[in-house]
Amino acid sequence: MKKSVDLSVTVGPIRLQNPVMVASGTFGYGREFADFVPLEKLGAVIVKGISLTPRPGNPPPRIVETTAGLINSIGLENVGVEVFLKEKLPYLQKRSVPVIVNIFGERVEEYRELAEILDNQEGIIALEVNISCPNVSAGGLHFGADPESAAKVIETVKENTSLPVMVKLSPQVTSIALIARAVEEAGADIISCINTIPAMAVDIYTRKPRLGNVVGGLSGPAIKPIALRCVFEVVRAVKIPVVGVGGIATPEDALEFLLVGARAVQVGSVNFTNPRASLEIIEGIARFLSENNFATIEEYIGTLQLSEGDPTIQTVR
Amino acid sequence: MKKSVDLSVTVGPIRLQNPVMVASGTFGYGREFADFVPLEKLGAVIVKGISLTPRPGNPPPRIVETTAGLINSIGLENVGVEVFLKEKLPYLQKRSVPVIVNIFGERVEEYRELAEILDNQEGIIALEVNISCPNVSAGGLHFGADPESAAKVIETVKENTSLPVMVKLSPQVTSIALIARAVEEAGADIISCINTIPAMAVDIYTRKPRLGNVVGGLSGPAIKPIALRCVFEVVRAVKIPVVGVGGIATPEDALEFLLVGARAVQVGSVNFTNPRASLEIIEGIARFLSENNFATIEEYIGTLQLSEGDPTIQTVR
Amino acid sequence: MKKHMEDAIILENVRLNPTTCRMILQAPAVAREARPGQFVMVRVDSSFDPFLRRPFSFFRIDRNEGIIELVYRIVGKGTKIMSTKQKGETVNIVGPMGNGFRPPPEDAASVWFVAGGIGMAALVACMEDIRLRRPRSRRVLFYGAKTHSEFIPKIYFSSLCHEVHYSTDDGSAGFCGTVLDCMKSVTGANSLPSYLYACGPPSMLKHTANWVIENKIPAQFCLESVMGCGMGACLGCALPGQVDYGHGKTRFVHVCFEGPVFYPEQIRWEEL
Amino acid sequence: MKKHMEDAIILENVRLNPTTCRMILQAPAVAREARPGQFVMVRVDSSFDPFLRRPFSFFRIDRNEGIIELVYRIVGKGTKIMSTKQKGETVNIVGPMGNGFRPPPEDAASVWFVAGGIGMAALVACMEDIRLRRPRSRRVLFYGAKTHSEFIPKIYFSSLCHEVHYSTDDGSAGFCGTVLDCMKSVTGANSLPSYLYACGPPSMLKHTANWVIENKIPAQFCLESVMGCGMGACLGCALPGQVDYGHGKTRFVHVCFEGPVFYPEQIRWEEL
Ligand SMILES: Cc1cc2nc3c(=O)[nH]c(=O)nc-3n(C[C@H](O)[C@H](O)[C@H](O)COP(=O)(O)OP(=O)(O)OC[C@H]3O[C@@H](n4cnc5c(N)ncnc54)[C@H](O)[C@@H]3O)c2cc1C
Ligand SMILES: Cc1cc2nc3c(=O)[nH]c(=O)nc-3n(C[C@H](O)[C@H](O)[C@H](O)COP(=O)(O)OP(=O)(O)OC[C@H]3O[C@@H](n4cnc5c(N)ncnc54)[C@H](O)[C@@H]3O)c2cc1C
Ligand SMILES: Cc1cc2nc3c(=O)[nH]c(=O)nc-3n(C[C@H](O)[C@H](O)[C@H](O)COP(=O)(O)O)c2cc1C
Ligand SMILES: Cc1cc2nc3c(=O)[nH]c(=O)nc-3n(C[C@H](O)[C@H](O)[C@H](O)COP(=O)(O)O)c2cc1C
Ligand code: FES
Ligand code: FES
Repeated sequence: MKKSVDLSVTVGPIRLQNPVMVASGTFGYGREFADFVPLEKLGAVIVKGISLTPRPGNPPPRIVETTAGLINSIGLENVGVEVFLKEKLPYLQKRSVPVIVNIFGERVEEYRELAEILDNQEGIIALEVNISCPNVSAGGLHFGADPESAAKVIETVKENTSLPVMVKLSPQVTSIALIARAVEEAGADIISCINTIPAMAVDIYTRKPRLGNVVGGLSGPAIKPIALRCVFEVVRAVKIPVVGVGGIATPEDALEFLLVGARAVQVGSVNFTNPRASLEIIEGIARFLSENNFATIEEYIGTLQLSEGDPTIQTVR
Repeated sequence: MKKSVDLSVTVGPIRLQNPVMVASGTFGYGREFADFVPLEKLGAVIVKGISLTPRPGNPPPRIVETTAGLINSIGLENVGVEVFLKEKLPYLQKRSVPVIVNIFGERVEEYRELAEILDNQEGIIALEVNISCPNVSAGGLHFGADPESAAKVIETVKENTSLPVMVKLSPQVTSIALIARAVEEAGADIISCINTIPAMAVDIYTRKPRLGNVVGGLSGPAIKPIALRCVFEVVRAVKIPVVGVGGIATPEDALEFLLVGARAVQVGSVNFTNPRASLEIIEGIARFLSENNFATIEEYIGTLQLSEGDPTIQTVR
Repeated sequence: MKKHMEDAIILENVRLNPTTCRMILQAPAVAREARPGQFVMVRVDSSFDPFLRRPFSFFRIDRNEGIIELVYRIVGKGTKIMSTKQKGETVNIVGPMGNGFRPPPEDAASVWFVAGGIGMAALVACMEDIRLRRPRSRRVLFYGAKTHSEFIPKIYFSSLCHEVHYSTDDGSAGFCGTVLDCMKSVTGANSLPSYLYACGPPSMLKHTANWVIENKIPAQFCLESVMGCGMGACLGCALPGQVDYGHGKTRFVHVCFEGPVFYPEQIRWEEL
Repeated sequence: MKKHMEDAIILENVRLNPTTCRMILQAPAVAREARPGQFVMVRVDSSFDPFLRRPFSFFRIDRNEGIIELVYRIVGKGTKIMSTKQKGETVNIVGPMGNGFRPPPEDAASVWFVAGGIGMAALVACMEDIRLRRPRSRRVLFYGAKTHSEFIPKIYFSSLCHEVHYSTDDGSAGFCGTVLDCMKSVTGANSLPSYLYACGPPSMLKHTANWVIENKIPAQFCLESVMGCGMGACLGCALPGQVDYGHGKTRFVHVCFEGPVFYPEQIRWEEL
């Protein structure tokens, strides 16, 4: 291996030692992976989505494997923000791991309270706002499906925290660029995409859905090409930095997202398949850049070459 | 094997000897597969998308493999309707294969002309209207992304043909149910879904897109869980019959779509992996139904059991 | 107890019956920490189809030799691939996961083991452990299966217990009926065990649980559920649990980190 | 010419050099119809990762014995899996696909074969065919590679041609430089061939095409492109072609059913 590469990146207002985070809901509260990954080596740990009060989650089965992926309908089970601060955060603080807290609510009000409570907590470097969960007041659509609702949530969160705000977008919209612009205008500091894609599985023998909740979210290598296209579209639609997530399983995958312009990535479902994946991805990125004579990762990010005649983003076939 | 099962289905105004069609663009004009599949055994052959005038298609590379799938950006290369009628259709007519012609245009006017020209041609049992291709006049969005444009196309086609009209929907919309209802109201006889999902792949070494057109459409087993969810949503949103397509590779996959309520299925990309797949799926469905004591396929279609408390379609994380 | 990921070398991978295999693995790191009732997550292949690891209980553990054994039934894609692996190849495993069986009280005179089908895999390790820890206990095995060909050979467990009662649903061997019916039939109400361990399919566990609760027999049950991570990160392995959740709501238990061994009172069996 | 799908039995699968393997297949249905220059689509595995078949040229065809041979370089996921297959296993193949090499005119006195790297696989079959059909032709092989270790052993082709000229980019064997430079260097302008066959990487073919067009040497080129179906159904294998398309537009040629063997005039080389 040639000389070492500077992997540090700035992602809007935050600075990371490397661009590899672990995705919300796939890495627990960090501690679960401590036997496999020296947590302090990660760019950041994004913890399981936190709500104002504890949530029991959806009825089982909650997971079903699909070809090169899985569908989950955990239903955002979590300990609630209080227990999180008391029982989960201290461990990460002690290990000096940069923490990003993934938050969600069913009403705008809940996002406001969460933002307030999480402000000024040691070790938390940003909030990731999940706007892809059911919004009861808007009739079953999520905040993330509608530019105005999305903007409303982000404005509220921004007004109530001094932390950088990263907004996590759903791919299940007609134009992700539109939503991205809306949350940018509402004050988002960073955009992360994508969340899981609504999906379903059924059992032809029992003739029942394979998930207690019927519908769940698809993740894993199967969705990578969709995630990459979303990131490409969002990068070109907004000025704020974008964090890529969806199906990243290898260093090469991560590099693809960086190439199209993501300033960092999140490693999700593959943590289940290979609990050391996040670490291997960091090492693999460094090796690739070194072997290809890049001194810093910045030299690589966003350098995708589009030729003269290349169409701008258009949906074909 | 027990006694034989009646596989015939009615799909709105058309009647098929079995519910297995082959998907547009994955089976050429039928003849290409004649060495592998006795064409007359298929429910129907849907031919490659036809436009008013020949189209050269997109620059290569046009295909890139992804985990459990592929992205294509063929760019709707086709011989044009005139050559189709003169050189391609006669073979299928001679073989007595029920033909469904997939049509698309860049302007509503083109759909109108195509509908007129294809009316009253022997052997054609329906038109499949692809509304997921770029619509130049609406600024890069497709007809399929907007309920009003979609309805406009369908109304026009309906006014100009006596053939049953099947409309093929794109999954890349905020609510596929909404579009489905719009085309139903516009007079569509059948809905087929899904078309490919916009996706992308890049080469981290050359730092270029892996498709000449940059963006393409994802298909194959990877997308099956998304397609199944779309079909489930559309079945519950409309009264006209739905044809399921997306990632079907085995008899079990096809049965899943039938179970959630699709009245027929289309076998697509797997034709490349296994040119006999469509035939094996027909045989496998018959075997499954026979072994599980169904006398007709009608007894199986749409019998998914949702329990009391099951949520209606909601998008969960 | 630290978890490890290691490329385990396959020392043997053979059929025990038409649908069941036994895999012997050189896996020193995992073996060192393993306890009966715990399990490993096996990556059956380096491809992403299948994508998730598969959980398997320890069938035998040899700490000194650094060897673990799995006994698995071929039921789908993953186990089919596992069954084609050859001696000398490696499989990547993560473990040990979950919590093992706890030993019965010192004075437990009679301990019953109730195995349904492939549930036997976890119980063999349990029996072996209790033979060592409670050598004076009288160990009785009830071993049920759909049909006789599903049983694993006697040699793997006959030395671990004093008595074996077979049962099959189709009557092809032993008692004809469920393992619970078998238990009820061979014993009067006055000879109930002092402790009971059970592992098997959900419906069998459910009926057995109702029976032990009714008869106030202390017991431990080894449960299964679909697993994402196997290590407490995904919350995918939830089952309906009796534990109180805030405002009087019952909540879910998580098989991988709160189980897979549970006391019967922890589970809402009626919802399983 | 009918296409067949068959489970071909692997009779041998061995390394020819560190990155190249030779696979001998019992495939009677395909062998019966196969012609040099055509190819088969190989399903490397029954899983859906990888999803698509991989195209490989016929390296040798034995119609009588029902045997075909492939020579393939390990470059990625699919070929890696192929290289691990054992004698006795089967691989599912579809073929023959595409159009083979056409023989040169009866009076072709000297025929040149220009192989770049693994492009040699298709040319060996071509040379063998032309030795039979045009026994009086003088056959000269130009065989270029990046480095000497990429060459397949001489035994596979030395009897098929009268002369072999090696070249390597790094000068580790034969002429130091491209195969085209090698051709130019060993021959004066007055000893141009009567016919030329070429197969290799795009840049090599491009330069060779320009040279043969310039020198008016009749030739055939075997091209590659990414393939979806290999049988004319997906239109995925397009390359820029010279054929007129309606209103004066050039269009695309399709490697799988219009090729893979093309005359150099059919391709828009500058856009390749
Ligand atoms: C803690 C634990 C310990 C286990 N120990 C053993 C053991 O020692 N020996 C053994 O043979 N099996 C054991 N199992 C079950 C084993 O994990 C599954 O049989 C295996 O994962 C199936 O993989 P597959 O790819 O072959 O089947 P798939 O193709 O994934 O599925 C085939 C069928 O099995 C069902 N299935 C899949 N995964 C599970 C699961 N995790 N639990 C229950 N059903 C499932 C599916 O619903 C489907 O009907 C254990 C499970 C758990 C949770
Ligand atoms: C008509 C035809 C005949 C061929 N004959 C032979 C042969 O006889 N021997 C041989 O070794 N190879 C041959 N090839 C090339 C061979 O098909 C590819 O090397 C193989 O598909 C790579 O598969 P993989 O999964 O190992 O690589 P992948 O993991 O799919 O890709 C690895 C690298 O190879 C490139 N690649 C993948 N597929 C192709 C392709 N179809 N054409 C060109 N580059 C590709 C990718 O872009 C990537 O850079 C032929 C190709 C064609 C089109
Ligand atoms: C089991 C599971 C739980 C998840 N929980 C959350 C969550 O709580 N909040 C959130 O924003 N995303 C959640 N996600 C989505 C992931 O963070 C990620 O966006 C998605 O899985 C796509 O990435 P991947 O393909 O790498 O997994 C979850 C995903 C999985 C698989
Ligand atoms: C190479 C290719 C070409 C296609 N061409 C068309 C087309 O011309 N018209 C159309 O409506 N759909 C087209 N499709 C989409 C398929 O008909 C189908 O909707 C999609 O591939 C999903 O199904 P699958 O996953 O089974 O392939 C094409 C798909 C592929 C892979
Ligand atoms: S399997 Fe992931 S938490 Fe139990
Ligand atoms: S590879 Fe499908 S048409 Fe050529």
